[in-house]
Amino acid sequence: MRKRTRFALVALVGALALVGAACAEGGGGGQTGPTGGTTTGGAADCEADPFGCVEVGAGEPITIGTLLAISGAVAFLGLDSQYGVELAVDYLDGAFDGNPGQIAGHDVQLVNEDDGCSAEGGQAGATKLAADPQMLAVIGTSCSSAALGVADQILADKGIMLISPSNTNPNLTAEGVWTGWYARTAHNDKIQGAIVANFAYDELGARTAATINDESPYADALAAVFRQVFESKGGTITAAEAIQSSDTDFKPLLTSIGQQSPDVLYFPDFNPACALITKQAADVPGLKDTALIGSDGCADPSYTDTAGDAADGAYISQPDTSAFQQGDFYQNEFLPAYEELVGKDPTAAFHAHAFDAFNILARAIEQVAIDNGDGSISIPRTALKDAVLATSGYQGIIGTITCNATGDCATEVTIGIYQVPDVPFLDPKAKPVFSQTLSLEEVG
Amino acid sequence: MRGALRPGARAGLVGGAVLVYLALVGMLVKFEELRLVGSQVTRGRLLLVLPPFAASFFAVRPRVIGGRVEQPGPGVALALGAVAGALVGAVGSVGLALVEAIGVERIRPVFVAVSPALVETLTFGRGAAAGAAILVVGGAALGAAGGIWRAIRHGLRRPVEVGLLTVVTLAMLQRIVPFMLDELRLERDWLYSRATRGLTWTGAVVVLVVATAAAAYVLDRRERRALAPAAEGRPEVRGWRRTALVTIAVVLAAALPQLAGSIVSEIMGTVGVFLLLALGLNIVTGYAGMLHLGFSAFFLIGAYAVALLTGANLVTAFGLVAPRFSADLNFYLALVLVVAIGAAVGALVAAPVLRLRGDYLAIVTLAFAQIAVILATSSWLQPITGGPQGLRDVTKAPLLGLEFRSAERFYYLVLAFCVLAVFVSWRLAWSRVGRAWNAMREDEQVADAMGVPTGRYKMLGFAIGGAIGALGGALFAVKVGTVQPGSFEIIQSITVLAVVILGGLGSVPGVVLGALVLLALPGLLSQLEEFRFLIYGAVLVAIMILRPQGLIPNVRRMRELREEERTQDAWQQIFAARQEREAAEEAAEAAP
Amino acid sequence: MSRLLEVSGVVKRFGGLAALDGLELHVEEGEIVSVIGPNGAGKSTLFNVVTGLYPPDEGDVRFDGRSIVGLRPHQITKLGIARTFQTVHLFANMTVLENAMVGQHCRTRSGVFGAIVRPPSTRREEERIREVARRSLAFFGPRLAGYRQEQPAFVLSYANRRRLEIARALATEPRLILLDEPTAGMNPRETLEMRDHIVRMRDELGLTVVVIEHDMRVVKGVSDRVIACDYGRVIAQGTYEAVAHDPQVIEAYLGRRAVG
Amino acid sequence: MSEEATTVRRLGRVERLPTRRIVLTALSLGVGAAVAYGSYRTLTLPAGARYSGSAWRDFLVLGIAQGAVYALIALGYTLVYGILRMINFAHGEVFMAGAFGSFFFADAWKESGFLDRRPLLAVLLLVLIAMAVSVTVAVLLERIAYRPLRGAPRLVPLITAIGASLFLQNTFRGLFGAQTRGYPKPRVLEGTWSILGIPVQRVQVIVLVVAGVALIALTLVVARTKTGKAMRAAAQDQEIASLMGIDVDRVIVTTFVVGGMLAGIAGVLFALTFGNISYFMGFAPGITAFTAAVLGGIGSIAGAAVGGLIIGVLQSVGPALLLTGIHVPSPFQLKDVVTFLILILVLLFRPGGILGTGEAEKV
Repeated sequence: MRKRTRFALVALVGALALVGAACAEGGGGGQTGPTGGTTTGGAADCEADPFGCVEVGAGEPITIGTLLAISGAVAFLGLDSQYGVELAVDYLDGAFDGNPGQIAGHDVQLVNEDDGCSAEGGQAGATKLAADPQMLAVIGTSCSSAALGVADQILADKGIMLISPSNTNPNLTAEGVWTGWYARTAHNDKIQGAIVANFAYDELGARTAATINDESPYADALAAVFRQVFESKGGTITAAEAIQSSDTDFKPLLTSIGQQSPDVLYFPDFNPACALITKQAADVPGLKDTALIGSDGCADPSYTDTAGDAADGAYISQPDTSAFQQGDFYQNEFLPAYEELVGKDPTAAFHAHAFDAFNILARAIEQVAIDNGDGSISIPRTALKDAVLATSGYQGIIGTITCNATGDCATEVTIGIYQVPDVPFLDPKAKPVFSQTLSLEEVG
Repeated sequence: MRGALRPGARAGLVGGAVLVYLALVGMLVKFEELRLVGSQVTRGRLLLVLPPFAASFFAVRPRVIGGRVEQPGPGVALALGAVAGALVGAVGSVGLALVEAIGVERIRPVFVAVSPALVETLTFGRGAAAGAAILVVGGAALGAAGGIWRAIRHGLRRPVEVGLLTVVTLAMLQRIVPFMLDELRLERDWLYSRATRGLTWTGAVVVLVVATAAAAYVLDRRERRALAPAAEGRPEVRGWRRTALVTIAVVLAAALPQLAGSIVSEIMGTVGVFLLLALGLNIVTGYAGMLHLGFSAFFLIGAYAVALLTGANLVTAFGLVAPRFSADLNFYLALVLVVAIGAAVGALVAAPVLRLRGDYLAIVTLAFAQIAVILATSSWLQPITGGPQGLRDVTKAPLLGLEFRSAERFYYLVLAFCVLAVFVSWRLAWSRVGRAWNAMREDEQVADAMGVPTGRYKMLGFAIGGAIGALGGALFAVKVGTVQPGSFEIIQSITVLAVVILGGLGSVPGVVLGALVLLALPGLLSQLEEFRFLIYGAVLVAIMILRPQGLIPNVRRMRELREEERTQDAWQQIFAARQEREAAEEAAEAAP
Repeated sequence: MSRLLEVSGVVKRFGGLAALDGLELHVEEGEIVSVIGPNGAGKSTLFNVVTGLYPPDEGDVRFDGRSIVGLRPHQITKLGIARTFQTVHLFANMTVLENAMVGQHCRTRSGVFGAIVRPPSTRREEERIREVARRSLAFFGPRLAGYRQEQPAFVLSYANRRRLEIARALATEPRLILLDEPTAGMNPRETLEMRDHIVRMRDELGLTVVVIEHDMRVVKGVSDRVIACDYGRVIAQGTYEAVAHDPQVIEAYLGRRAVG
Repeated sequence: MSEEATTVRRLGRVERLPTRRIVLTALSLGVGAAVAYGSYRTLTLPAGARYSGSAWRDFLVLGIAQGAVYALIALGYTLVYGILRMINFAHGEVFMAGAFGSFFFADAWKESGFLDRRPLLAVLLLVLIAMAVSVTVAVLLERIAYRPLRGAPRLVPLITAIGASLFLQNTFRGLFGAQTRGYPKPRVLEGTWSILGIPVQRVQVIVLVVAGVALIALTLVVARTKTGKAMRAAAQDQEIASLMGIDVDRVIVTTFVVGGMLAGIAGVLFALTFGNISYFMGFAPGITAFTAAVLGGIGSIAGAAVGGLIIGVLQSVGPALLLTGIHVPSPFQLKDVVTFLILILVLLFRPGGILGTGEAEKV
């Protein structure tokens, strides 16, 4: 009884606050709202922009959202990207010193939402972010399923740019599906799938291959692309298996795949499944001579921790960032800062993509922000979107970033195939055994 | 004196443990950033202040000593509180000392949250020794405050508590309320600062004063009414008031999207979908008494059925394609089919397992849900279900040229069906069918012997529950526009069950409230970010312990409860009488 | 008079133990029959077999000339056999009136559609259910009348629970009612009252009554015929006097001589 | 005969035929045929596509080892259920806690070389540590989340269990981070031993031995000791047990302690077998183990063991045997479907589980 009353009271007070607010408006209030703020330089731009401008008053922060998978089974993926964004904010002033920098003379306020790694999570989170009139852009989502047809559409309807560090599903930037307000620094699965198939067929000389994907849309799509390219090159797929990512016991499955002794086994999954497949495959006689290839989802230290010696000689496909790692920024500055912030090595491979995504966004804001002269700025939404999509030749951690017409910013992707133990997550100076650069046009 | 301070010591140690927990789990640092009032009051600081204050508050709680309730006096309260608070600080300091001694970099590989930032937070940037001193002294001060606070007369304390709670709540809702005000075209800069996004000091003070005053008024009135003899003619007044309340509720529900904007509409859309599910489950578990752990299966069936019947596309790595089997029906026509499918599947699943006792039925239903999800994901059915990537482009339920695309519009669609489902549930409850279910829940064998065909009624329960659940699934598909197996994991079944039990098994208003609490609250409090589920879990435990019968128990159980109270009263009377007698005897003995 | 209930050669075993071992008995229409016997004689098992809770292993049970073996309990109730239980089994959280209303379930038919739409026919039927339930409760005079009807069953006194159980059975509008120790746990006054009620069931309601009873005053007072059982068989039947003086019955009650 | 006919007519919709029996018979025949057909097709696949005998043997050994771990977890469910009639949904987290607790020691000892130098002692210590952590969590769980609800409606503790499960998962995520971690293994345990001429993974041997010892110890404790008697008494009827002078609260705590110990052992064994841990690891095995407990007959210790083994074997042998031959793509993805279908079938014919008592309710 007591509690119910308290709830009722809270509601009542809320209502009173509304009334109070209404009175304040009637009385003029005496404070200036930014919506009525004067714009000098940017008036024309803002009026021309169908979605108008975001007005950031003097001393107010720029609001940028994140929509990443920060809870549940995939928290390792989303939190990793979120740390990338936080580090980018920190680095705006040119140093990882724990003091956040500024964009166009304003602080950055991050608003973090959870995409739940699901369509409904993406919808709920995007709706919340989109309701904020100050929301300029969103870094997200972690999972393609949260963006596709859900978050991308909701944010596009409000003229809010969505830039994903880790969506790799081809559909997001496909003709007719792309919303126009979506960009990503993650590589399209089409490229990774194709390069792995090239490596397997041309480099290893494999003619038969099997795939194992888990129930994530990411794995499903990547495995499908691999199979298609491999078959189109003349190879044979001996098995296209699927697993649940929560499974731990893959022996029977591997034994059944081993019946055909394929030349290559490709498993674009996440850990621990990747590691367990690798480890258990070592005990399957039929897979003795089979080359094991994991994808970037596997590329974190727990892969080798779990798989142990069995991982030796296994291949991992992931973005080839060696060229930039030699520039030492990633090794000497970024990673130490990451460990300082998180207390751990990166848990996934997309923190760098998130860092770059934030930076191309920050650059675009700097470009289009209109200084009103009184410390306030106006940021036209459409112009911001166009500026992001016009990014060209930006040197990020992940490579040169040039966005194409449908929002794929990792257009020329260099995927490296690394061989354990010579992998970036163990040895930052690791060199790939095979590296290929493909553009989206080339893979069709 | 040592004995007297014992509750303080105990509460202090528990409070200290809580403080250490909050630090280790990472909340203290993570929550630092969000500013609640001005730039001084942050979520993290509030969290830091809370343990000593709460510890002493509990340490000073009234105790039953020798059958009498004893409230410590102000002096004792102060001492007890200070001890408790200082202990909380001391435990924190010990932790801090340990961290200093071992070194952050050596602890961090184990406890990831022990970071320089945490040390910085706990030492207030002033070094370990000063930090420890601040923790202990500050803790003692806060504890003393907490103790005194508890000693203040209830009538004064309560309203202020309500006021403070209101301020914190409004501050936590900083990403919702300001936008609501914006959408209502109300001035909000006096209340919420644009720079910090939290409440302004002016706003906080105004809210505190207004809320406190309002609470004082309401509490006072209620107390007075409770003391006054029941006035005549009140039943009519009640009836009138009830009508008014219902009218207000209806108007509010109808105007909600206009008043509260898209976030609240979105959340209410989710609440609505889950409410449908919960109402379906309520029939199976609440009315008919069969524990169902896999209700999300109906959710899945409804969603996939509507997607396939209304021409959704499969998502593949190479673009969108049509599923192997699909139809392109009108949504409302499809809905009839979906409901029929839900009912049929419900009955079919029930048929073979009718003889199973409660917990076995539970595991079978759980298995049923697992099977449904795995099949939807499987490569085997991928040509139909789309496998992991699912289906998209689900219909937006066009009705007379109107599409339910936006959160605000969808709210009305789901509201309509919820009202329908509530009506159906309510009608069923007070009918011959509902009576039969009830009898079955009470005692299955006796119900059978009294002429209730229990097998048929079990199937009927499953069928109707399944139909309503599938309806929920269909609306979910419309809402999200995409159907993926990941949306129908076991956790959804558990959430729905939690809604029903939390609200009160078998009670329709309870289920509605349960859905609001369990689904709207986490949505509203997205400030909790990655700690959402941690706090959600804790709240779930707390609510069930405090109100095991559910938020609004159903009428029948309410009776049971009153009875308990009556027996308790009786016990108290007996107890009091015995005490009196004993006291008299003692007095008699003492007399020469 | 015709034979309303006929139990022939019924065997019911639990594990190796035969609770009913070729039991033969019959009940005439309009009769009040008492079944007596020591504990474990198979009396309650007989009721459970007749009402379909246990299927018999052998033998036949005929009601009104038809075999009812294999029917579910609710089907048997619908045919016109109602019962009470040895230990009271009420729907504790339902009101007294609702308990009785459940008894009418088998005589009514409105379903889900009726419940939701509530057409006039359903409303009439609901009215009738209520009416019959009230009438059944009224059988016990003021005991279960008035405000009590809105109380949940679990607040009732023990004797009233017994009465309510009988009222619930009466509400099924049976032809044959099986009462399993209706006076167990009642005080002498209540017991006498119950004795009168049993007689009234036949005289006023025209029911056939089979009653399991230990209280010999009741047995003597109500029975047209007494059947004594032991070890799952009938050991004696006839008038009270005859059965009460049957040596086998006396032995069954007073204990058997230990072997040797 | 004519009388029969009139009865049927008068009963109207009422069925006289034992529908249930017919349905069950039809169902069992259908399933039996499907199983036979699927197995037949699998076993007669062309030579290239067929599984070799050693493959089947491996499936079986693996299934048994996996099943032993399930059995240990299932015992925790069964014990608590036996006494409190409550599904302890948070038991999977108790298991996870044990694995996590021992991880840091295992990791440090791997670094220091202790794990490889004295593998037996190290594993023993790890098991003890895991047991300690799991027991602590289990006892706290009982004290905070369940005890206040003694006597509440039966479903209420189920919800607190779910809440506690979420809380524990996220606590561990907050404390130790979100990522999966590799659990080190003593070098001695790499590779296989030959047992009766069958090569068996060394870890699996350890798992079987430890699980067997734990099961026997538990059985002895429950059967022979005073505590065990008190537990059995409380499982029969708490009220009567307390009238007989048994401190039911203490018995319940003991139950949680025992369940926690078994979960701790299972945690280490699981981590050693699969070499990794994460805060999410308790959920899936928890559900499977619960299924195993029900399959075996919940409340029965031997039932949990049997159920665990059956589920383990079903999961590893079932899909290959039943589905490969009929060309269902990705049969192993459907292993839970196979498992659960078999569970449902078993319950249809033995509603109390394989070793469960029928527990006929008396009127």
